Amino acid sequence: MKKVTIYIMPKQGVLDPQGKAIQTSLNALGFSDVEEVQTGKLIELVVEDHEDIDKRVGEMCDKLLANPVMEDYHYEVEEVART
Amino acid sequence: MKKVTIYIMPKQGVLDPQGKAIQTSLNALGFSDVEEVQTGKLIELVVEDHEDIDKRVGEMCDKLLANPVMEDYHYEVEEVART
Amino acid sequence: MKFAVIVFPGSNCDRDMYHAVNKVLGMEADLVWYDNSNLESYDAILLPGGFSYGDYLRTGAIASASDVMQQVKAHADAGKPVLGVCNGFQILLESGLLPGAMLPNKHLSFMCHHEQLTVSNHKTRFTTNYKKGEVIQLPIAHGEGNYFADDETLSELKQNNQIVFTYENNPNGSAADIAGIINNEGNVLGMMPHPERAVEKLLGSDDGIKLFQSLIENWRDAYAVNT
Amino acid sequence: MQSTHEISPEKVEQEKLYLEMGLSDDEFEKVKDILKRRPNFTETGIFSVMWSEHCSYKTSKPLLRKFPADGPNVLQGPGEGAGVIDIGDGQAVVFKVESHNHPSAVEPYQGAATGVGGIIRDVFSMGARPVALMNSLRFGNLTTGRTKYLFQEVVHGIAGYGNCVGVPTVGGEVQFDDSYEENPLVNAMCVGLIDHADIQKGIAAGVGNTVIYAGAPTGRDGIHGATFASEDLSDESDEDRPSVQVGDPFMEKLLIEACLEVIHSDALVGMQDMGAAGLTSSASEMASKAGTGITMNLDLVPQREKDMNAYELMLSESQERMLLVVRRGREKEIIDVFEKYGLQAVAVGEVTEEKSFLLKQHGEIVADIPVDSLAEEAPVYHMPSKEAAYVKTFQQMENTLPHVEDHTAMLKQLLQQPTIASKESVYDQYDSMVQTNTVVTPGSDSAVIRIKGTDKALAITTDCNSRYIYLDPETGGKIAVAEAARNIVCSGARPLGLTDGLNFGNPTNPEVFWQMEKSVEGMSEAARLLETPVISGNVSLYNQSNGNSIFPTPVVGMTGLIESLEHLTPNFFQEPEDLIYVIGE
Ligand SMILES: Nc1ncnc2c1ncn2[C@@H]1O[C@H](COP(=O)(O)OP(=O)(O)O)[C@@H](O)[C@H]1O
Repeated sequence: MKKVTIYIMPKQGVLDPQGKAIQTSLNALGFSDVEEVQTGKLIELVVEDHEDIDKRVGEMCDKLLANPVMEDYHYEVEEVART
Repeated sequence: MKKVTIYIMPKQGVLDPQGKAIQTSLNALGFSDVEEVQTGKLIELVVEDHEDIDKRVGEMCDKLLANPVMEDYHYEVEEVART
Repeated sequence: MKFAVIVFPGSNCDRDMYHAVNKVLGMEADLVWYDNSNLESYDAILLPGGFSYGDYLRTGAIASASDVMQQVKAHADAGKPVLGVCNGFQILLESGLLPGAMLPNKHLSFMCHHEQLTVSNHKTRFTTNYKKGEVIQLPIAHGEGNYFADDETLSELKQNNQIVFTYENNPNGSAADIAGIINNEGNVLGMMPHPERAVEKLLGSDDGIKLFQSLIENWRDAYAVNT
Repeated sequence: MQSTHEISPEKVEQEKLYLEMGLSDDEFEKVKDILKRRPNFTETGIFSVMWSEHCSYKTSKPLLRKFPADGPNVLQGPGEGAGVIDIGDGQAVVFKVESHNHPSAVEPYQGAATGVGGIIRDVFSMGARPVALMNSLRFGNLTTGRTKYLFQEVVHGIAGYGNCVGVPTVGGEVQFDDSYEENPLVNAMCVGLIDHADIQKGIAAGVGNTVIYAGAPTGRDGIHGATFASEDLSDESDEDRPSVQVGDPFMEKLLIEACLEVIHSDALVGMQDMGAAGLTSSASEMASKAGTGITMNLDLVPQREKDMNAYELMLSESQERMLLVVRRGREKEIIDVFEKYGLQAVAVGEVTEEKSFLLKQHGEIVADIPVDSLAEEAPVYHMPSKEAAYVKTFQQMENTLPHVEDHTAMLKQLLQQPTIASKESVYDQYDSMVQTNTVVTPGSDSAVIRIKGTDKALAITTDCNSRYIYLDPETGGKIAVAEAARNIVCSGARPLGLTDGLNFGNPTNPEVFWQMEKSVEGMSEAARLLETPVISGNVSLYNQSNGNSIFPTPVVGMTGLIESLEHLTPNFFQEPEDLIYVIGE
């Protein structure tokens, strides 16, 4: 089995209202040195082992998990024991 | 300057309806070997350098960024050049 | 004219859309469950609002990946009309039938109230019954209606007159105050405000009725000789 | 969660583990009398949730009997998921209020969201389509970060759930007062519409019929939630936190559609939602009401997590689950409907003649309890009652009239009070228009929704001025009912009936019990006079921390019928130069 971790972040130049709101709250809570906040998504998959796992994960991201208009992604694959 | 990346995932046993919906959809799209999906949040901060940066990030997570009732988090800190 | 209202798991304005088209406008219409649909016999497809698949992942994303959207694409490619409202608009964006993407409202909260809109293009088949630049009032009800597109796409939209509705007082941060856009071919319209909620004066506004009437009359002119 | 396989009945008794679960020494003795043996761990858990205030109303039952529950139009009074009142033309209105106070104090978003989910299930489990939601909220004053957070997240949670399931939230109330600082109140009301022919009951009738579990799989959510909901909220509740349950409004929306489809099948015998105490309360109540027994094989219950034991399965509060009783041999028809909506539905048991609650797991009997001892025969307590001391003090105070110099300034100051100020920032977050029936949206005395296909409409309101009730519970109770009725009448409707949400402190405190008793008496008298029967309700006690109780807060939710849309009366001025009348004393 493989565990795939996918990191999805807004593209450069795309507004991130949530990041903005978090920054404002952190600043208000006294963390005034926080200068920039960006929020994204983390998706963890457990999949069968597969020769071309990289290609398949890329497909999953392009078809569903990330929206190319506003998001970039990258991912990591690691071995996990079958539970 | 430091860049902090915070990874937030639902606690063990907490329902993740989003993960379930994504899994069903991936399976329907032909990725039938996807056995488990969990979704979480990714937050990137840029902060001033600080001696006790670890402590401060821990505080930010506990006070605002993560919900201790339902979420676990960990984070990484790396050096970045001031832009 | 026969309408299909596509019902996805989690759609919740499907009955409202059906009520507007069938009961108020008197058109033939079916609620079509996404999974057993054959859309060939329909003249127009309506993608209603709601929270398809709980809005999980991204609004409209999971619905856009379902099989029925292939049929909706084929229908659109054949030049037949498609209207997506609210979540339906989000699905059209996610499936690439319309350009751009939807972000959370700038203040992050869901909002529900009436908004003033300008009809910026009254020459589409959905808007001929409105006057040029007419200001109308339609309800909005969404948490992610903050329309985003890159500059190039935005200038194309403007150049081709694809921006059909704009907000008078932009409530959600949408680029160029966009409330609704149409594809370049002029047969696929997506909009965040709810025309189907504004077809009876009793509920506060009937400004949405002209949209459906435009669609019906233009279809009659083009396809039906005698009705 | 500690593994419970090994905990023996002896240990439960010797180490008094039942106390932690919420059973008193006396109650444990009573359990032993009933079973004629020691209960095992699972059985002890089952008794403890069923005999908790939340499920058994053990201290409030004697008071609830005072409410007038009958009327010529009442089709279903208290006792089922929700009450039902006839509105003519073969239609009826179904409604109930429910509290989710303690869960909302611990995790405000999910606590409020699952509160909305629960009350919606109560309504559609009767066979009704949910057509409107209301909510009645109380918080401390908006001066601390925590209160602001609670307020914001509760509202987000209500919006997040209600908007997604597609039931319009058409109104409510918010009050801010220091007494709610530690104990915010989150009460939600749902109103449904039904044709008489579709009215369902939560009964397990017909020996041999099949028990079907439908909806979300069971996880370890909210284990002990039902007893937790009846405990004094102290700092320790932080440790109960992992028991918080998460709502899935998407699944609920599918459940609504599936359940409203199966009610048209004569294969369906009964249906109930799994509320607090989940599988335990739904199954045992359905059997007890039908005068039957029930047996279930827990191995068949859909499970989200591995290695769940019987105790966990029976006490889990996982959301979005329903229990159905279906005619034997007709299971497939019902299961197919759920599967169309992508929902799991599984036969897990059978209705039995012997009136016992019999559970098996891994081939062994894990619980065997006389079913009536859990529901109808749960203990009832008559608590001592004593007039609250503060009342005397207040009554001895002299009447004073406030002296106002600058009326404009005073008016402005009043309008700035959060309790009085516009609640637009709250209700703007609610989809108040979905279903296209909302004629009067939030911001008016009552919300009004029209009934499609008729000329009729329903008016809905929630009211409770807890300050009045604190000062004089009996008069305050009358005022709450009268205010609700006035709001209904103002919109052009005739009041039909009411539902109540009784939120109080610790009932073992005689002064708190007195507040309950007197306000119920006041409400009952007003309800009788105004001919608005009390057809459903909810009780939330132990709303206190560090010895301080909330203001007594018996929320009144009322509906009324507008017989013709012509009678609709707006509550704002229509034309310049119209005359203004003041009516009343
Ligand atoms: N929690 C809430 N949810 C929805 N609507 C609300 C809520 N609180 C208040 N409202 C709406 O705001 C309006 C004013 O409420 P409130 O200040 O309590 O006034 P009133 O005393 O007239 O009931 C009412 O129409 C009510 O329905």
